[in-house]
Amino acid sequence: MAVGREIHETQPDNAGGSSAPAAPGPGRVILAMNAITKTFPGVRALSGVDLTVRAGEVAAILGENGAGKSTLMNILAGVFSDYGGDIALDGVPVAIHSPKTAQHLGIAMIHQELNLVPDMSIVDNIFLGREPRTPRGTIDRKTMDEQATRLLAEVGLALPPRRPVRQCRVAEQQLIEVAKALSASLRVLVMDEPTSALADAEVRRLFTVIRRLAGQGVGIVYISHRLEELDEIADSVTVLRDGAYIGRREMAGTTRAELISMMVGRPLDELFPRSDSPAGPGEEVIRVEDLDLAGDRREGRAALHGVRLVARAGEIVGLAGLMGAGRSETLEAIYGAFPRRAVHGSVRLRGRRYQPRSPRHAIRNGIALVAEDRKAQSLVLTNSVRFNASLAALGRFMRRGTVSAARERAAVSGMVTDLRIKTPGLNTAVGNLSGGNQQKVVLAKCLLTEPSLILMDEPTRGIDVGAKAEIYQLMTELAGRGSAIVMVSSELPELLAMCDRIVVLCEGRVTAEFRRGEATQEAILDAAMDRQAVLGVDPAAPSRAPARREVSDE
Amino acid sequence: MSSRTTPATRRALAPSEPPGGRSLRTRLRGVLPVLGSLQGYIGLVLVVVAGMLTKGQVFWNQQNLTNAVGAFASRGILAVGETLVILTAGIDLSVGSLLGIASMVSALLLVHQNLNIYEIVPLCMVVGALFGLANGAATALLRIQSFVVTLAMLNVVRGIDRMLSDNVSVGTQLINAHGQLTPRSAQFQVLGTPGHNILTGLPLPFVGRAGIYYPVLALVVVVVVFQLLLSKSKFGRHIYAVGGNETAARLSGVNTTYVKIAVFMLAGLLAGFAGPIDAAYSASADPLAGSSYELDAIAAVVIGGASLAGGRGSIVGTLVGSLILTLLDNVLGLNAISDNAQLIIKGLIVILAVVIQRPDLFRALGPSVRRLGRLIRNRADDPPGKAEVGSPQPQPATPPLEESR
Amino acid sequence: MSSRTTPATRRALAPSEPPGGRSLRTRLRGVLPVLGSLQGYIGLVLVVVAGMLTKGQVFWNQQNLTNAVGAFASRGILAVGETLVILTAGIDLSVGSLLGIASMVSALLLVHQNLNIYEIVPLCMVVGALFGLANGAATALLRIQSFVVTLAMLNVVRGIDRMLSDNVSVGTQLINAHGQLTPRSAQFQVLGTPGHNILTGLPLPFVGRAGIYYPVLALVVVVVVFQLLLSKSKFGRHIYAVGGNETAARLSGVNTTYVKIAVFMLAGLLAGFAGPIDAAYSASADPLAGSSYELDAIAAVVIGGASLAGGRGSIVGTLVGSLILTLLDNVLGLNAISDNAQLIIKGLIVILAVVIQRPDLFRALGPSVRRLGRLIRNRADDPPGKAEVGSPQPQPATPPLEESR
Amino acid sequence: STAPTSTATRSASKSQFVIGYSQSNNAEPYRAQLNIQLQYYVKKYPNLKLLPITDAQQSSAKQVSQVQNFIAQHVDVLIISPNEPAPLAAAVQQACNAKIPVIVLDRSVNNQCYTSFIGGDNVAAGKQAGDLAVKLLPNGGNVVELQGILSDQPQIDRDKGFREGIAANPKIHIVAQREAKWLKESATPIMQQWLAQYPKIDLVYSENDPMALGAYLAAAGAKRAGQIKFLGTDGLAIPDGGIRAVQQGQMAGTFIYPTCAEQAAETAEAIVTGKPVQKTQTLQVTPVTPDNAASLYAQYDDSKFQS
Ligand SMILES: Nc1ncnc2c1ncn2[C@@H]1O[C@H](COP(=O)(O)OP(=O)(O)OP(=O)(O)O)[C@@H](O)[C@H]1O
Ligand SMILES: Nc1ncnc2c1ncn2[C@@H]1O[C@H](COP(=O)(O)OP(=O)(O)OP(=O)(O)O)[C@@H](O)[C@H]1O
Ligand SMILES: [Mg+2]
Ligand SMILES: [Mg+2]
Repeated sequence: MAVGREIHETQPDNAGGSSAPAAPGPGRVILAMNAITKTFPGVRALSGVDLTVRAGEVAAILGENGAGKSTLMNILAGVFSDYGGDIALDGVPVAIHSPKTAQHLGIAMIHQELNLVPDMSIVDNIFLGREPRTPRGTIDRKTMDEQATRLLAEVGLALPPRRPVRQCRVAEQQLIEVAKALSASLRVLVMDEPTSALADAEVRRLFTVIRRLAGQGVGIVYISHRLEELDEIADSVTVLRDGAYIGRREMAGTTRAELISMMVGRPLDELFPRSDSPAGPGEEVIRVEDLDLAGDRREGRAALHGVRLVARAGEIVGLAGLMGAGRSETLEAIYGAFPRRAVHGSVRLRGRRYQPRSPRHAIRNGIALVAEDRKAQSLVLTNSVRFNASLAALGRFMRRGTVSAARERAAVSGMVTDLRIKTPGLNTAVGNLSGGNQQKVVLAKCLLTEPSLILMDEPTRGIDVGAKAEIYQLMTELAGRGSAIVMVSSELPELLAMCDRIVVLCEGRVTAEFRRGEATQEAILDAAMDRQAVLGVDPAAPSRAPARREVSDE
Repeated sequence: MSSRTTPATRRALAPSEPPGGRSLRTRLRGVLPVLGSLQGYIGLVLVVVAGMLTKGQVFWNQQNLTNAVGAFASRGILAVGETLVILTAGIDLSVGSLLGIASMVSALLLVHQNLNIYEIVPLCMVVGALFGLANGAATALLRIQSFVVTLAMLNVVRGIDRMLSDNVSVGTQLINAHGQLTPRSAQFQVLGTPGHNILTGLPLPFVGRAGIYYPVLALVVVVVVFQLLLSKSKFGRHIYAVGGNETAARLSGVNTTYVKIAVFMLAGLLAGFAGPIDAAYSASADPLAGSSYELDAIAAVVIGGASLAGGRGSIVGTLVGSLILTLLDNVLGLNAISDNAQLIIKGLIVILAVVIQRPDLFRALGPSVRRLGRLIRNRADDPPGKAEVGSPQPQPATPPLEESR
Repeated sequence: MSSRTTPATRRALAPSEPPGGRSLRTRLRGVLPVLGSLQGYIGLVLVVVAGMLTKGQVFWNQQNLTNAVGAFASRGILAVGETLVILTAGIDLSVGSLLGIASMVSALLLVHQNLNIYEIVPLCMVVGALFGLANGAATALLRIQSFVVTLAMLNVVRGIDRMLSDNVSVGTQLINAHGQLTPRSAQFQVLGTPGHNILTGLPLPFVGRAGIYYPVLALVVVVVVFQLLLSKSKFGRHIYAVGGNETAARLSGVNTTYVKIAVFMLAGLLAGFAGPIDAAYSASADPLAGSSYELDAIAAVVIGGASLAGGRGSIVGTLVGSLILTLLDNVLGLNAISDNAQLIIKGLIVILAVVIQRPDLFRALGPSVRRLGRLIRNRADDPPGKAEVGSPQPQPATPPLEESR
Repeated sequence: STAPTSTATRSASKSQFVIGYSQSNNAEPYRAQLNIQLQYYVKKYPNLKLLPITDAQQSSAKQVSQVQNFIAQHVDVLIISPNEPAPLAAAVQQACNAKIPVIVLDRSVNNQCYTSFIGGDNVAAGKQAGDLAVKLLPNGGNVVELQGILSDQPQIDRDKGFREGIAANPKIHIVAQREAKWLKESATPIMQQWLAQYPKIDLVYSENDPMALGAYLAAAGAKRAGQIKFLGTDGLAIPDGGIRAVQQGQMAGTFIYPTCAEQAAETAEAIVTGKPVQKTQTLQVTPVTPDNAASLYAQYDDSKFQS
């Protein structure tokens, strides 16, 4: 790889003349963005933001949802061509009109939302837009395959390069995006929440990649809402709030509290409000036993083998595991998202036998799901906030056979206020909201169905600390009122702080269950990686285990 | 289950609802911009202005407009059904054939069974709906692309139609022994034979004692009913959701299979409803009636602002699209433009009408035009740059993310 | 897409790969499943078998097959261009009209300018490409839905065509003073007049000394060239990317505007190429030539397995779709089925052909059929119940998440 | 040429002869009736068998391959109503090459190898309409003309003939003409526009009956049918056809354009039995007026052919 090839032939330190507070950093200034402004119709997304990145530095950007982080980086990557302000690369002013220009300048960006072509293979996606060619002018498949295999190995994936992306899991896709960024001759790499879909092991792997790139002199811009990650990987932090530049700090010697107060504008003390539930768990809301799910590679669906899970009223149960462990599948199977014939086992809902039939049936029975992939599974992006938020609960707003706009508006605007969804109005298209605010719309949609059992798959994915605190608060409240919550999260601290019990999955099997207080990060990780226990036997054998029972009420 | 209100919702439900209902102005704002914005009507307005300028009196009189709209009414009704299908990201190429078979069935029922129109019209609707059901089932259950399903259905239905009629058109003006129209046949005429109006006795607003031309009324009623269905009912929401993101719709509890089957059934039902109108209009059912009407219907839908990718569009938009097409025809015809020139002009004007409707017109045409646009807007509006803030309808997201097909 | 190989296949392929290049068998494996799987060919095989069973000798002889394919060749060529457009999630309704105007231009150039075919064909391709450019520009730059753009273009071009020809068809068989065809006119015949073959002297494999019918050859060459373009070139990858996920393509540095304009230009170019073939086939250019060919072309594309939502399909698939359509016509015609019955049968068989190609056919038809399927498979395969594990071809994901339109 | 001899030799060994008929377009009522009549008349000859009639649906390309199918099946006689003259020339040539005698019905082909051509004369049909118009409008007047698809040969010929006919009275003016594509439902709105624009229209000439009836509906709707005379063409004896319309006073006249079915069957029989046939048979166009409408309807009544 030609990564960082040219670094040592360019100008000395500070040639960029950045207006940001000059601070000791690892190298010369490689990227300087000055007084960047950007307005969308009706929204001022950025007003005079500065950003400086040095060679070999990991510069984090921090800000609440909708602060303008992605917009700033999209400008750098050429997504938006009409903006105000200057950008200099290695001290040379550049005008970036298109993703192509950005690519030529050695800027690569991993976008907040996955941007792969599902029907194309991994290798085709990695080289999309820069396919190597043979002297005859045809694309050079051999070179592509070789390089792709290497790039995938670099990010820790052992996938065959010719597999269609559609068949890859979300986390794998995220890492493919990273591999794709690596294939350019890099000067600046922007990562917009690359870890939001990754579990701990993959995050480690990503950090290794980041450190190696930084070592080669690449400037890295890192956006994340997981503050603990910043401690570990970032050299400096630039904070934005409401599209304005708030300040820049070196990571060393800056406290988390300080960053949070810069970001939110006020100190924020209690991130995890939940202590032991005072009343103790109530009656059983759901009991899942021997849940089997036939895997389906074509749909990127993992198999489940005899999963058992119990959640009581007032309880928050966590599901932990590595990517592909089957956490999402467990939730979706209970929710009835899979064809009935793929699911076997016994489910009891509030003591009664329950056959997961369809999402519609689930909603009617007071079950709600916050799905993992908001763009693909939860939102109609071109439609409005109001439309999306009320979609699952329209029945509640009926009056004389029609949907009462007034009731609907009142309910949704209540949600917008409560969840602090930052939107210009109820009729704004959801696609125009920032990622975190989109996630909040998904939450609003679920809550409006008034569920008694809430299945949450990475509910705080892409959500800022302030909003996270609000969501934790909300979950606590919901549990306090007698809802049962089953939550999947790849952030162990979140699970440890929020859950009464944590069930650990590995390869579609439950490998451990911890009560609150018993669980530690290490114990959970151990159980999550307990592949030996699962794979000690022939991996194919259990899938044909005769213990399968058909749930039938037909 | 109703006891499970979250704290958040309960806090919200009560306060912001206005006490006495909304004002007329608010209501108007709610109705007019169904197309996304008033811009959607520009194309129509331009056509009307062109008609008034070139043929003033001849164009802008009730008779001419009735004739023009009446000629298109059956296709306009098809377009309403087509809108539903297109909103779910499907397409129905069979509506023209369905209209054809319904028109044939209506004529045969009149001629051979001597039924009255209150029997004929519902029966035709049932016929249309049954074929629509077959379309929907093949699309939603067998999961074949609707283009293929309905293209096949187009041929199948046309074949049946031609077999039924033995390739000969069936006249609906039946003469009895005294050389006069039979009563049932005379009754059938009010379904659309030019000059036969309904409610002729009453002093009606706008149309006076001349009465109302049934095809126009039928179109208006269908438009109103289905616009309300789309905007007010749960089912309407579900249609938009299925077209916008089927997975999300399913996970939100929408029965996507049902919705998809239902839209095809409704499209068939409406084609069945339009069939007798077409038969009455021509005073006969031709075995080829309705051929290529589907293209007119689809054109009306997309000119009306709907996206073939699903999830975006409205019935009022389709009405506007229909009116643009039919009035354009009328204006060009009244101006005695030659047939070949008409083809060319019509094509160009349709493009123009669609371009004009684009909300980001100025942006799309590049910076130079944008600068011009800014100049104009600065003069017209007070505060520049807040164009969309107050607009009551969601402006569909466009430039970077949207795909135009 | 030959690139869609699952790990399973590759594992199977890799070790057996001989050092000095791939064996014929491997190569064949690489070529045949372009449709996603061999299943894609079932429909075609069934039609051929039906032809052989009912009309053995009459059906399966070179002359009949040449006639059948030759009659469809110009539409097949249109379908290739249409495939490119559909792969980018667009649609081109104007190809029929473009073929029409190209056929008219070719006849006029022959009659009035007395050009030879080496001048006529390229000129027609330029004409087609220019109109295609206009389609592409309006779609990609003005961002109007391609359905609207090309529907308008359909009319505009037809109008120009009819004006050019003054509504009279132009014959291409010009007689000189001695009552014989002019040399240029005789030369023009080889472009497609039935019975006029090229390379007639040579002892060719399969066809013998009878020579090759140019339309068939042209179709084959176009298919090969464009299949290679799609699978081997950078541009081909970009076409799939634009259709599969336009945003992703753009963010990866693909010039999506260029790709979209280019596919429309190529579709126009191919229509221009097909025009003279049509004119020669008919020995005249009709001002209405090519009307509704676009529907046949689109049908061939979708029957060939492409998705109108873009990103999925192949030229070989389109060829298979074309062959299904034309041979079906041929078989029904040879069996002297009445027309109306043909319409019905054809519609049903097209549905059947598409259903058969569905990889998850057994799943879609419900458990009962599935049980039957399992029974059959259990007899055929060795280990029961592991149907999917070893299946060599990736079955495109379908049921719950995918949207069929 | 060679055709009669070759079939004559065949006739010795055969008791039944197969006829293939390639129709350009079943959908037009005129052609639908032609099909019915041909089936009727062929049945009268026990030694003839008619294969199912093929419908080219107005596509020359389709018709070429249908003709090729008949050739592949070695029919004994090929009857063809070509969609267009030029395109079918090569197909007819292929039939000739295969020694199949060809009868061309109604429209000509650009090829002389056929055995017999049977057809009406469209110019004559137009001319007779023009003559009738002159008779109906002795003081001259305003005429509007509804045309079929502009590039169709019958359209071109009927238009030509009509203009020749009305040239006899220079006070007759064609004030407007439009393409209504042979379709009833297209004619109605065009006529409505003309009624709005021209306060005085004396006669509508329509190149087929459905368009004339569509125009009549428009005029009747505007209560002006009484002031306008309608002339059509085709004169089909079906309940929905032109003769009935004349009988009922809706139209002032139409012209029976002969279907040629009877002659075609006769000629086919002659060919297979080796009798001599005329190379060209042009049939007369019969004017229909209120006086003779009833009797003509009885004579041509479509229902008698259905059995
Ligand atoms: N295409 C767009 N059209 C209109 N407004 C937009 C668009 N993209 C972003 N915005 C607005 O710009 C603002 C900044 O959004 P941005 O996506 O940059 O936030 P962010 O800091 O990345 O937030 P998050 O942490 O939630 O990802 C938000 O108010 C958002 O609504
Ligand atoms: N392209 C996609 N579109 C929609 N859903 C997808 C897509 N890819 C994967 N999924 C869904 O995401 C889920 C798998 O998620 P992923 O691969 O991220 O695993 P994970 O969430 O990390 O692990 P776990 O299965 O333990 O939750 C499956 O339910 C699958 O159906
Ligand atoms: Mg963001
Ligand atoms: Mg998951």
